Amino acid sequence: MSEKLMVKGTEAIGESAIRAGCRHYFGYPITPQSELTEYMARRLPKIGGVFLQAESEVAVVNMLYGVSCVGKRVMTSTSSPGFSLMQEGISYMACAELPAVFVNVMRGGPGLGDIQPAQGDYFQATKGGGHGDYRMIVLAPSTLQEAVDLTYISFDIAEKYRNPVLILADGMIGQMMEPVEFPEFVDVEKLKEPDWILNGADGRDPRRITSFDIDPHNLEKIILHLMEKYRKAEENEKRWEDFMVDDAEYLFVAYGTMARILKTVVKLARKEGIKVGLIRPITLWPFPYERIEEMAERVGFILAVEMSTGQMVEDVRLAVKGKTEVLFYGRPGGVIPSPFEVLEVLKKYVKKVRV
Amino acid sequence: MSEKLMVKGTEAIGESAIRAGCRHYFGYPITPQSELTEYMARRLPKIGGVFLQAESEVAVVNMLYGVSCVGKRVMTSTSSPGFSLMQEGISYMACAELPAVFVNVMRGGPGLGDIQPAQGDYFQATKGGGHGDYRMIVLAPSTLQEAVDLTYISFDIAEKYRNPVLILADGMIGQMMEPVEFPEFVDVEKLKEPDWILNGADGRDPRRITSFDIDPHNLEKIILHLMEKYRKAEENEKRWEDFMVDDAEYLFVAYGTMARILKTVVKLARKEGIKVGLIRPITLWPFPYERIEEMAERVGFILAVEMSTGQMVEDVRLAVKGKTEVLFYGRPGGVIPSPFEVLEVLKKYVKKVRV
Amino acid sequence: MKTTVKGRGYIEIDQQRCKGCGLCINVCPHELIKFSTKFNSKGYHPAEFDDPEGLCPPCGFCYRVCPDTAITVFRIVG
Amino acid sequence: MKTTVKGRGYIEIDQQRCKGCGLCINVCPHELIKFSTKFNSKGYHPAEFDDPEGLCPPCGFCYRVCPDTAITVFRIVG
Amino acid sequence: MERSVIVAGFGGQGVMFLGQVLSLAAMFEGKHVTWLPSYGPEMRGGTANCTVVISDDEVASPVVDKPMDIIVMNIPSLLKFEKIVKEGGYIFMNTSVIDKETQRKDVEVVKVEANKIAEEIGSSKIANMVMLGVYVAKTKVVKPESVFEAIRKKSKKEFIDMNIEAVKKGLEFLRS
Amino acid sequence: MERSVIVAGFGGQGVMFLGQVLSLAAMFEGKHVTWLPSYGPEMRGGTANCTVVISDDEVASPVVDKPMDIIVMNIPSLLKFEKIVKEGGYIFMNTSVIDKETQRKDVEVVKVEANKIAEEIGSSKIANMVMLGVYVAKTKVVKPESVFEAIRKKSKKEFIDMNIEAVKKGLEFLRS
Amino acid sequence: MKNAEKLKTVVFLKRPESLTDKEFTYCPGCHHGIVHRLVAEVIDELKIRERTILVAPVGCSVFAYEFFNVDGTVAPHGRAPAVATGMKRARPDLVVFTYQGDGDLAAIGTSEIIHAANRGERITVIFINNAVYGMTGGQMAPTTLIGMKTTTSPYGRDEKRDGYPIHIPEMLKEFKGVAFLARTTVSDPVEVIRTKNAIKKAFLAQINDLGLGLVEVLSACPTGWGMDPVEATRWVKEVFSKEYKTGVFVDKVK
Amino acid sequence: MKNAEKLKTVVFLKRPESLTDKEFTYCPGCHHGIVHRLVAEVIDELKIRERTILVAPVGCSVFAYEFFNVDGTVAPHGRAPAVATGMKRARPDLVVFTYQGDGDLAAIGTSEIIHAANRGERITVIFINNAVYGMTGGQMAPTTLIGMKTTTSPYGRDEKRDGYPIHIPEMLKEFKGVAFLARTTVSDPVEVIRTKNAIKKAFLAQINDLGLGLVEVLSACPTGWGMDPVEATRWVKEVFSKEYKTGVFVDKVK
Ligand SMILES: Cc1ncc(C[n+]2csc(CCOP(=O)(O)OP(=O)(O)O)c2C)c(N)n1
Ligand SMILES: Cc1ncc(C[n+]2csc(CCOP(=O)(O)OP(=O)(O)O)c2C)c(N)n1
Ligand code: SF4
Ligand code: SF4
Ligand code: SF4
Ligand code: SF4
Ligand code: SF4
Ligand code: SF4
Ligand SMILES: [Mg+2]
Ligand SMILES: [Mg+2]
Repeated sequence: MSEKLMVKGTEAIGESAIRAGCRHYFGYPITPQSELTEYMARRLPKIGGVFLQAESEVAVVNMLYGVSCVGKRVMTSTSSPGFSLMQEGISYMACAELPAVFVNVMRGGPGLGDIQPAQGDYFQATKGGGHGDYRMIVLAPSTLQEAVDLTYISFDIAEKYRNPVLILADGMIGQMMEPVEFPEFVDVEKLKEPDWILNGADGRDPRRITSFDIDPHNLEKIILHLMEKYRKAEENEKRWEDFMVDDAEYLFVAYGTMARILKTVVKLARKEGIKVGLIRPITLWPFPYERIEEMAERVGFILAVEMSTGQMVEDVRLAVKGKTEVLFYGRPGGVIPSPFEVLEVLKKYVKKVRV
Repeated sequence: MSEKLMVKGTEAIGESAIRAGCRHYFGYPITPQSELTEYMARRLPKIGGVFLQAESEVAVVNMLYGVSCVGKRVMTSTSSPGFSLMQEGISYMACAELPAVFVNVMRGGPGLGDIQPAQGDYFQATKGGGHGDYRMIVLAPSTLQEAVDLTYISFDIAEKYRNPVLILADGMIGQMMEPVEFPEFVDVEKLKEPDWILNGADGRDPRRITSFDIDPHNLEKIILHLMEKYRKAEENEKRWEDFMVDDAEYLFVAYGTMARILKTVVKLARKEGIKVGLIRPITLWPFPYERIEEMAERVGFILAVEMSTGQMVEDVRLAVKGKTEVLFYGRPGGVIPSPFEVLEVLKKYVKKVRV
Repeated sequence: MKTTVKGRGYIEIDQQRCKGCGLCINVCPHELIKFSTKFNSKGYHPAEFDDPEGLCPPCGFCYRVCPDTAITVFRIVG
Repeated sequence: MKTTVKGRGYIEIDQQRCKGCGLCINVCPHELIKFSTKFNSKGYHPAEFDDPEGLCPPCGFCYRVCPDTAITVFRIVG
Repeated sequence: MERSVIVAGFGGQGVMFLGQVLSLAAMFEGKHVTWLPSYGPEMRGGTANCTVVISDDEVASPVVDKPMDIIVMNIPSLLKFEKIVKEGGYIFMNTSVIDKETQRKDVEVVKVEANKIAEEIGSSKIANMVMLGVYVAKTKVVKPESVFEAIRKKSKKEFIDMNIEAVKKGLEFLRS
Repeated sequence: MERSVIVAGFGGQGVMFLGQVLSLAAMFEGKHVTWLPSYGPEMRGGTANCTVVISDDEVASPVVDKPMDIIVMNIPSLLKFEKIVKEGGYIFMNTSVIDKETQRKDVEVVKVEANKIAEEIGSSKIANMVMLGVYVAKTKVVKPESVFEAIRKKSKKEFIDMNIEAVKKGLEFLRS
Repeated sequence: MKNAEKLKTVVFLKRPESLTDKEFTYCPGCHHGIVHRLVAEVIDELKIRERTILVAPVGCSVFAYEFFNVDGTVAPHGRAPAVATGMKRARPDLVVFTYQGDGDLAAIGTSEIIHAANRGERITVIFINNAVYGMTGGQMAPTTLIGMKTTTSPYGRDEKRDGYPIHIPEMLKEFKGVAFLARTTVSDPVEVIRTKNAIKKAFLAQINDLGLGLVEVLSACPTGWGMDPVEATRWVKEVFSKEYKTGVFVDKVK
Repeated sequence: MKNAEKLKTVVFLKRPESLTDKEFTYCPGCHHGIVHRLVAEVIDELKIRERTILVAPVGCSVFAYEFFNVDGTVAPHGRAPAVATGMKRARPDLVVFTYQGDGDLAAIGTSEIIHAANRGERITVIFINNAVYGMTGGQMAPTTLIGMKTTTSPYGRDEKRDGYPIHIPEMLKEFKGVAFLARTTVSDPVEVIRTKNAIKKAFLAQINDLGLGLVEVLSACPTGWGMDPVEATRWVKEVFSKEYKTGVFVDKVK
């Protein structure tokens, strides 16, 4: 770890990727992530990396496919509508087992929506916006330091599981500045080349990377192999943060920017004598079902709060299995709930329960 | 209703759409739905309709956007990878409140996958493959007669909610022939033009159809309006079939082709003394949660069966809320489980429970 | 300001619409437009018509290049 | 079939690879290829080389147009 | 009662048509029936096939792992499908094209020189209808009249008579 | 302790830079701090603004509905943000550009002829640093030394001295 | 002109009817505004306002449908020609035009404009080439000049890495479906009038059922270029239009 | 030639090394097979097999990577040039080629090929124009001739509805990033050799770091056209190549 720097979220992610050994970035401008693309445009040529602005997001995802085939660390970032255009390609990459890191800096949607921070792409990220049986591993930072840290490990995770990884941020994380410390530079020369890449059939049989098998029984095997990997990811990769949950009588569940705001609410509420805690999923897929289920057995209710009309709350319900009441509060379209607003909601529900 | 005809699934859907007053079809070939595109290419020019093969699925969805703006009934069909490419456009249409009918004849995936019947696009269809807070209304036929009937009403539903509707079929429904009866022709001349369409600001203020509002508070209003519509759809549009559930001690849940196969399993099982029933969701969104919850209180377990690695089963779990055990059996990648295979699985679980 | 109207034309500049881009100033062949010293509500120094000698023909150049349709051109017919 | 090899060449046709498309037959300037009456395992009537007079130069035309790389062309050097 | 058959052969041999006529005949008799083709690039230069399931009850699965019968019109089809016929099932094979024997001992084999018979009527193109006649005669899944009606419905006018003629030859075949 | 300020003005007035220097100063003092800009097309020909939150504790929300302070550099910014300042908060306004009064009676208004002061040092471009000096002197959210250090870090070399000079003028402003 | 008011006057040139009252949200000196006005003038003159539909793009002109006094929508980025195709096929009696930037039309929407042109869709396309992505903050566009610095080509556009400035009319001119095709500027009053004439013909190509009409307007983006408006306008004339030659490429209208 | 076996013989022409043993899955008489062989011969002759990567498309040649004895992948429909771009940018030492049909390249993949060409990607593109979508059952392609009947133009392609046959090399020939560009056929042995030479140059364009190389091969699809192979091959010569003129459009290789 080095000195603290005050940087923008998009740039924090970019610099962290570079330190993780990513030397290939393909992008297309879209607010509120364009600064990440711009950062890479400035930085990569200086360090012998490859930066290319593609003609579209559809081209971008396929360029990532190409780079990943030849075994290099590669990344892109985009925002909601652009991410929708990448879904076909992501489905292909997942099936072909190609690692890569995607960043979706979510904005208000659906449609062209607006450009303010939102969390309406949770379903798309976690349930598969593309076709077929696959998953992305989804990491959701709530501070810039965490954005740095998660970006740094995202490449390892992608390679470990040979699967696309998504950093799911929002316009707030993307645009704000905050002090961060960056990790050390990975020595790119020392990164091991995987043994499955396409680098020329020299002294070995040709290799084929594909997402295709005309025989359904073979395709089924491929998919079951993916599922086996996903099962392992579920075992090993679940991450979350507990915040003041030990004595909690009520529980918030929220991620990213929303969770950050809820920490204030937790403190405010406790000042008013309401013992509320927060579980903040850091991996949205795999989702920390078990931890939430444990908590469900001990709290009066769970209040999921999202900057959307309610998507993660379904995973909370799946976790809870009816063991406690699951409530929801959300503001879609780029409106950011204020701490006081959420506090009022909490108090209203607490009152109901206490009655 | 007219005489029975033996027709292919793709053509059954096409003819039914025409009878429902659809005179605009835009498509792009992809197995196993190309015959629907071909059917429309033959039929529409003969009846003064518009058929156009677009340059891509991305173009297709935007052509639908255009037709819908000017207030005409319009349809397309595609299969899994093609549907992924339409996600951005669908998100735009949902936000701009543009009705249209989409058909996804699912094949094995992810990626290029194969072309055999599968059900791996459930999440994409029901949770929103595109970005932001929106839904499609999703209808899943399990026989050709039902494909005809659901297609016929899908245009009304789309217009009633001003929202895209999806007919979610699979390669089997698309490719097979079966006897069907077609409904009467709607008189296209008599279809009422909606009052929100773009047809020239003649003697009135200009109209704007948009999915965009730079002010998040306005965008939030738009989204809350969508949610209000979705709430109404949840109230009014839930459809499902009960099959031998009255005395059921165990319950299957399955849709489409899979449900069709399970009917045989139900009969086979009952011959062996296992009282099992089937609930077949016909609308996948809105999903008949309440009906399944009711049943959950009365059965030993629920076995969800899908031609995927398990997607609808999450909705079943959400419905059940821990009230009974939810089990899953599935074959992904285009493999179609046989009745005997599923019967064995059922028997295995029944044995466990009875022990 | 005089009443001579040799050019037989004049223009009006909508001070609120104008964004002070200066394109009209740059293009006026008779140099009859200049920036105002005042700010408008958007915070710009809008363009002002200043034709004390009534030279404006009116050629309409300013209108044609104005990106904000802030200019209306009049012909004097009386 | 004779041993004269005026043309100083001959070809071999892989009967299993051949799909009986007839392109080689159509293109052979000496008409030395014809369809077999037999089916191969794919169910096609494959092409057969039939050069009783040893006319094949070999020009290689058949090889060049064969879409299934079923043809190998030999030169007689002995 | 539910009976399933896979009809397979080259693209040009009319196996899809055979299956469709059979299905239509069943429909006319008020039976439940499904017809399912093979599709996609496997057809490229290869064999085509379809599966017909006829039942008194709703047909659960148009896909059949183990058909009761197969009608095979060429060697690749025989090789592909002989393995999956149900024990005690039937293999109808067109011996005008197939000069091989099946490996299966536990099924009944019905050999028909269909092309030859068809040519006698006028064209080897209606070998498929000859096979259909034989099939119907042997299995009795549908009545001959229903088949004729189906042909009248599905055939181009100029071929109706010839097709019916071919089916009739097939119907008689077993008796001869 | 948590204090929030919105800095707003035209694109060219250096409001983003002001906010960043302030944030950096806070970081040097070991405080938690966030800086959040307005972004997107609203900037087209309009105003730019940023929000800085400085806190002893982790900053929950970089978005602030009701800031304690606003620093406004032009009329549109005053009109837009005067409505949301907290009761008892502060409005710092650059009266070189703003010839209007605020409607708010429940806040303290600090008027600075920042352009004029800046021009005295050399350029109206550093009016932003004058405002920063005034702001720091008034609120004491950070120490002047930290601001100087931040300027040394963020400025182009040739501007460091001038910027520090401007802040100093601002710091002195209230005393005069 | 205080005293002039006493004289009898007629309005010679004024804001066209086909614009709403709303003020443009463009930066000072942005040529989008000039082209908006020209399009509106043409619509006025052709008397088609009541049956014209605008398909706005994603780009700085995303708000265009608030400025034109006609029915309108916003297409997804790059897809306006597909949206317009749908509209026109379903309602051939309407006049449909798209208004697109160079990122929109020449990058993400390449396929849509090419195939609309190839099909000869009866639509009119106003194509604003300002060499950058204005809306998103001045990134490189496919039309950016070699060596030009943008936020994503901070060391100048490098032809080997980023390719060459793309010439849309030159690419489309052989397409039989195209009925009018021109490149113009609005960098001085004469060019403004030429542009207006071109736009008129691009509408007539549609109205007379001849095929697709497209006008590329080389436009200043002072903000994206980091120039003041006058400088930017001059740059269009002196530099920009050297790479992109103005002229009429196809004219089947008359 | 039984007795010939006693004579001393040498192999004159045989299956190239750069093909695997796997039999092609194409229909009888499909020209895909001929072009496969030519590409393999070129790879053999240039001795680049060990560093060549194939990007196969979605189309009948989706299986191509099983036939070539080189590393390979299948790109999403139309996106092969983008996939190849990624590969080549990351590993400029590899030789990357795409093999694409006309549906793939000239319809859904229009944008990707145009921008790869415009950037002058150092990749080689083999473009099989067979006037239809072979794989999906003979639908109309952007290259289908006017009047030609396909499953989606059952009454013949109508230029007003469906547009005109699209000419890719004519469209790309002005692009500075393109280093070799030709259209050929394989409808007779001489044309086959021409095609091979063109393919070789298209690879050399890449190997010599000159830019993108593309060869469009007018190919027979007997199945899609409903013709027998000999008839289809003749049709290429007599009809198809009248609309699409063969020739070399750009040659910077020598
Ligand atoms: C799918 C998608 N990708 C990216 C964007 C972000 N975006 C908005 S406008 C724009 C570019 C606009 O540039 P241009 O078309 O040249 O128009 P200008 O602003 O220059 O007039 C981009 C990339 C988007 N809205 N949607
Ligand atoms: C996104 C997407 N759309 C459609 C398809 C279906 N598809 C497969 S191949 C093909 C067209 C192939 O035609 P062409 O590229 O001309 O190749 P050919 O088969 O003629 O060689 C299509 C549309 C697909 N796989 N993916
Ligand atoms: S009309 Fe001509 S002369 Fe008059 S002010 Fe405008 S530009 Fe100047
Ligand atoms: S051209 Fe228009 S906006 Fe620009 S200064 Fe002149 S009047 Fe104002
Ligand atoms: S080599 Fe030439 S002459 Fe010999 S068989 Fe082939 S085509 Fe005929
Ligand atoms: S060209 Fe090849 S495949 Fe065709 S008939 Fe001749 S040998 Fe057989
Ligand atoms: S950024 Fe450029 S194109 Fe956009 S409004 Fe400003 S000047 Fe015009
Ligand atoms: S369908 Fe056409 S392109 Fe495809 S393999 Fe058959 S002949 Fe070749
Ligand atoms: Mg632009
Ligand atoms: Mg093709």
